[in-house]
Amino acid sequence: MILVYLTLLFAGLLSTLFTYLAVTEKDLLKAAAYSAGQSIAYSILFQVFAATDILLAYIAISVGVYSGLLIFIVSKTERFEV
Amino acid sequence: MGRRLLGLVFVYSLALALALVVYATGSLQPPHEIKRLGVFYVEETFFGNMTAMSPEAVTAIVWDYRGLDTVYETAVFFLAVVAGLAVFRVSKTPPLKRGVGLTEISRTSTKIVAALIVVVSASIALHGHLTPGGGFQGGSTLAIAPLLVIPIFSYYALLARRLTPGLLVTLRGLALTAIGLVALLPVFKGLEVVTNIRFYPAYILGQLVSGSLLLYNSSEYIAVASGFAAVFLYLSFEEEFHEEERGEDHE
Amino acid sequence: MVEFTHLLFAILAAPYIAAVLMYTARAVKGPTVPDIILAVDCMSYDLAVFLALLSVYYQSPLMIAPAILLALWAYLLDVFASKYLVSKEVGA
Amino acid sequence: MSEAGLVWSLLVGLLAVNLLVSVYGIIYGRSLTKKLISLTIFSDTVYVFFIMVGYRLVYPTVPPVYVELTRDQLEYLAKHAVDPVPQALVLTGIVIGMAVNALIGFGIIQAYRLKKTVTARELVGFEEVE
Amino acid sequence: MTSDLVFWAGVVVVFVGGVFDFIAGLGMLRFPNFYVRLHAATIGTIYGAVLPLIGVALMALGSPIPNNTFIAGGCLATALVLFLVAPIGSHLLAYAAHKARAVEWSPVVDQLGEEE
Amino acid sequence: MKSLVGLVPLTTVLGAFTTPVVYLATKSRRATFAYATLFSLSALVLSLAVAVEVYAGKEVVVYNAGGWPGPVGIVYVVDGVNALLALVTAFLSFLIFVYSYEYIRDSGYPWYLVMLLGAETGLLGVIYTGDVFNLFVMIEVTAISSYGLVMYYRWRATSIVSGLKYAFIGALGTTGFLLALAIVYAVFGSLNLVDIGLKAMGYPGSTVTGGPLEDAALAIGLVLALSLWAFTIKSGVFPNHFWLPDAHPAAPTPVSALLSGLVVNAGAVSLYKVLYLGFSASQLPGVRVVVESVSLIALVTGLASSFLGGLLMVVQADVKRLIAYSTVMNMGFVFMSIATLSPIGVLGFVYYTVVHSLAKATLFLSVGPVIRAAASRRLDRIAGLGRSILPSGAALAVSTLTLAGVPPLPGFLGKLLIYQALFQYNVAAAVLFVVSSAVGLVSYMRLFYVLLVSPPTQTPAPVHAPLMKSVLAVLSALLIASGLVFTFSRSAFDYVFYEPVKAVGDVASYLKSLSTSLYGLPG
Amino acid sequence: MFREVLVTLWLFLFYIVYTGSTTPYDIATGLVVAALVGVPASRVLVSDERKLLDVKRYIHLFYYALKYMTVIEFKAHMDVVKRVFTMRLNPGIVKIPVYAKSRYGRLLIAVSITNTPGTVVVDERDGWFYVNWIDVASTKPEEARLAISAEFEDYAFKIFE
Repeated sequence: MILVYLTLLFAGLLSTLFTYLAVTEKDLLKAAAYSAGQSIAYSILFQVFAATDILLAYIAISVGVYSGLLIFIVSKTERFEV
Repeated sequence: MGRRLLGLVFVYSLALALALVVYATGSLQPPHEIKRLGVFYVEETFFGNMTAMSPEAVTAIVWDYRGLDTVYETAVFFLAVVAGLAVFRVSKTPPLKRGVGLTEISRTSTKIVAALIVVVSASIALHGHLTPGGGFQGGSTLAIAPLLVIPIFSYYALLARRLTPGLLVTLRGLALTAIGLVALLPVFKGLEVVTNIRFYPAYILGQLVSGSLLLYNSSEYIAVASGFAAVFLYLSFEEEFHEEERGEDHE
Repeated sequence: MVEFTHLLFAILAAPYIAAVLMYTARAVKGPTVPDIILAVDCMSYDLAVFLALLSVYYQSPLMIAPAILLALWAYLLDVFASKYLVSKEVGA
Repeated sequence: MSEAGLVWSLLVGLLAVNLLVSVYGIIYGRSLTKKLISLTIFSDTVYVFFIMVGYRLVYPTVPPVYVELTRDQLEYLAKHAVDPVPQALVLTGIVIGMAVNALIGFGIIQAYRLKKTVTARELVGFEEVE
Repeated sequence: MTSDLVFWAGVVVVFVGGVFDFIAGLGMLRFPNFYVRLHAATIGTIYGAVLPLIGVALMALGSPIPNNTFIAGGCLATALVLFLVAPIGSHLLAYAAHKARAVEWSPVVDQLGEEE
Repeated sequence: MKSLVGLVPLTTVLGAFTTPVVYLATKSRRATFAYATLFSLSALVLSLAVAVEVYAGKEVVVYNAGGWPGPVGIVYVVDGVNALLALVTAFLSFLIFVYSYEYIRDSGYPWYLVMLLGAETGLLGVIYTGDVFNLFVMIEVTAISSYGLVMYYRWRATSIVSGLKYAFIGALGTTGFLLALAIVYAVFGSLNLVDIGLKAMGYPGSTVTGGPLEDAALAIGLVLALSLWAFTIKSGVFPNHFWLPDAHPAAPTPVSALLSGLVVNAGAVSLYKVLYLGFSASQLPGVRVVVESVSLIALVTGLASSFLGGLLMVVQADVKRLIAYSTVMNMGFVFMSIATLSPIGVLGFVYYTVVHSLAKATLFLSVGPVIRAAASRRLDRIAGLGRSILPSGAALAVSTLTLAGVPPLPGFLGKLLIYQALFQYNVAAAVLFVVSSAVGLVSYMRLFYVLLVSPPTQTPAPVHAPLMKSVLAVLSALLIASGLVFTFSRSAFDYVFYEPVKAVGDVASYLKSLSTSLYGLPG
Repeated sequence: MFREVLVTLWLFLFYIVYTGSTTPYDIATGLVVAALVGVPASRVLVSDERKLLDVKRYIHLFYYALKYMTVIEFKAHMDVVKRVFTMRLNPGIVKIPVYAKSRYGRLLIAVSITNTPGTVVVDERDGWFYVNWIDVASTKPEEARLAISAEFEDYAFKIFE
């Protein structure tokens, strides 16, 4: 089970790192990229939890649609958080 | 940078502290068994007495055992698109012109990739009752194709191919109506709404289609894809165009 | 035998995890947006491999389907970010 | 007390911290876009918690889907499959969350059109009606 | 016997891919600017992702998993799509970075910048 | 023939799906409105049929959606309380549809109609459902339509910004509720409300969801705390009331009526289902304490919000904002009533919710023509205008007096019931309740005086709106009639309110009587 | 007519590979989906259908893919891997002429260049590729072309022109 433990811990650490970065970053475009990174970390967790159905939807929504939406928002509003 | 690093250290130490507290209470262990209800679904979904005739327990729950949830969940997505359109509504579509787009290489590549995406997404949606996947997953995969076209060719390419927001919303409405009708039809035979196997055939020509699951999945596939396409199409109208539409709201 | 399988897969996965860690370090350091997007990209392509590896490890042929999506959506992220950097209007 | 318990506790701790950090972002984020990013992270973390409920620690863990339609598979799945219920519920939850977030995104852009800012504090002090 | 051979061939390929990926990660860390890091990223994509995917396909074909063609087919399709998509992604990022002048660097020669 | 319950929300959602198609096909305002209103009308007819079935049969109707019983599938559990609330919801929604035909005149009407149908769907689902996850989904259906409706005036910064505020806080709350559901599933292994209630009482419940429960007080406390948090947000109760006075006035007036009259009920009904039906009969040792402390918190929040709403009502200059604060106050009353966890508290909750919905919707709808005539929402500008617009003025008078609790009108009885419930619970709470409603009375009287008694500052333009006027006439007639009937005829009150609540009042026996509907009972 | 059928067949093949099974259900849905996509897409994707039928081109493509994945890539990888450790960098953007005229030929060249570590196509403009090169050996377009893309272009001509 060593791979499972390793992966869980790794993904957990990665997700916290990216969450922190996304929340504290002032450049919103970078924050959107970080939140994509956080979604990728969660994707590993979902795969380890054998939730393939979720993963198929989650990757589409979280890595793709949210990033696209956020980039659209940033492009139409402000890029930097005051 | 120094402050952020400090914050990061704080966050990780907080996580460690929480983890130690949780570990010390000893109440949290990864379960070796799943809930009785989960086992019930796994056992019944194909072989049991209360079968949905689908080897895919998740899709069986999503569209059959708890089908009502999903019908209303699609309604939530539909309402979100409609609310977005109500906020962004424009009285006319923008005039066609040549968009900015990206490089020639990416255009050529995108054409091939788009065709492959449609095939992959159809496979995901049409095998929803057999393997992981389903209408929503397939539809959101299909939506990559127009989403790629929008930045690479500019959205005028979609408008020129008659993929206007109006058409997409109509398509979405029709697909959702199909979902609603599939849920409604058993009522006319005196059964409950979203009934599956007692009304719809499980096999067609010897091939397993799991009753209404295939119908739901294929309708949802179109609905989700057109919904995403409509959302992003509305988002990509230029700001000047919205400024022209600007007006006052009267009570 | 089962123990051996665990070990084998852990060894196979280790370099990928290490690589992802290094990509993460790059994503944290930045300094520019393309750097971060590139790092996130590389991570997701690696994770596509990782997902495939996990599906062999779990001996379940059904868990392979998301890998292709990871690749495709990461590409979409690229496209959107580049379009934003090139011109202010993403859609035009 | 096992290493599995330790890993599990660490994971729960990390995810709980994610939850706290994202709530912090929602409340104290200056820009609405930042709040939206935090909101997506918050809901994603909740989904991970939900999926964790359905996990089981056996080798190999498999999704609750029949690969072959045989009775052997039934026994195999009953011993190895994860819980399908949280997956079905989270699938619903993901779609709903995405819908809400997309609507919020539309709202943010419209607010910028009207007030030329997305900073929450500047937006809130708006004028009285007529 | 053949299946074992296929499996171990897959393991070797995946392992080699892992080593290349590791080096690519190292390159991502060490290289000084974005334009150079692009090349490290290419290592990470081609020998760090496409090749291992083929290796995983071999591993799947060589192990006694039911319906292992699912995995093999999925891996090959992913490899194909990755092969088409990854270079275009790098190209677009480089194009955008150059166009937006987002990256500071001191090239030996920049014939694109000269023409603009 | 199975019961019609499952069809009620499905009808409206089908209407929502097809309305854009009808609009794009016909491009006709009249046809689109008629089409959507038709669906609302059929929901009204169906919910009336359900109510008749439940009241005549004197038993709880359990509808297994998809034919799956108990914890396997989703069930609708319709007792008298649910049937009554759903009927009121469908009735008011239908009237709001009729009213909107003359009120909504800009180009966004098809989307407006779709969202209105969506909100109605969600409310009906929230009221009927007997499954906690379905409750979450239906709350979201309501919520997302409300966000869209609040943002309907898209070129007004107020409506967009307050809609965003509402959406952020609402999304936070419902996601918290999802976390609560994760804990519910982890602890109970079930999502069926009856099953959860039985398990919390210490019974085994359905065998499909595993055996009885051991120690779970901490988890249940967490569940209840998160749910209460979410429901206070949905109902606009202190400390999460702050979005409501911004969001409700920002919407078009019929929508304000819908939001203030009906949508806020979603939180109260959910609290009633989860706290009262789910856990109040619990006999497990730790859980008892947890439930009592959570209900105390709910009582305190309700009290705080009633005071806050009452006090802030006094100082408002914007008439719609004033009415929105009165919603905060009244939802505080409703929460207090539920929090007593006694049968009479539930009676007060049901009766007061019905009366408040009718009266609040009437108040908002009657203010609509006044605002349109004066083209302003400021109290000093619209002073005295109530007199000159006749049905509007009458409806204004009736609804204000109802909410203020003036005796022959139905509001008085509601306050009396809540007072009794609180008196049994704690004397201090009852006294504070009286004080806060006295504070509210001042504001209502001010509204009454300003709109109806004080001399008009301007002569309004005549408003030609026969449908709006007839809706107002129907509503005020209904309010007066119901006040007279329920105050003076004990048997009518008993038939409509007391009997259904009596069936629910004893939660333990109610849940046990429903346990036969579950799949896989032990033994 | 041929091009519709052939594009459909290629897409069908991809469908079957991705799905990984060949039950009658897969074949039926695959054919339907591939036809639904392939028929409208073929006009966009293929301009000269005779090239699609030429077996020699497929053989070249296959041979090239094999050679590219093993020999060319390996050389390029080892080169950049060395640079990771030695940090001997000499980066720059050079312009190289491209003689291939067909869209797919240019795509193949661009993808091949970019997929080789050490070179990335940054932009393309009327017949010229601007290539980011990790080790600028020459700034003269023709010499740079010999070092970077000459081999790819040979095959591009054989396959697509």
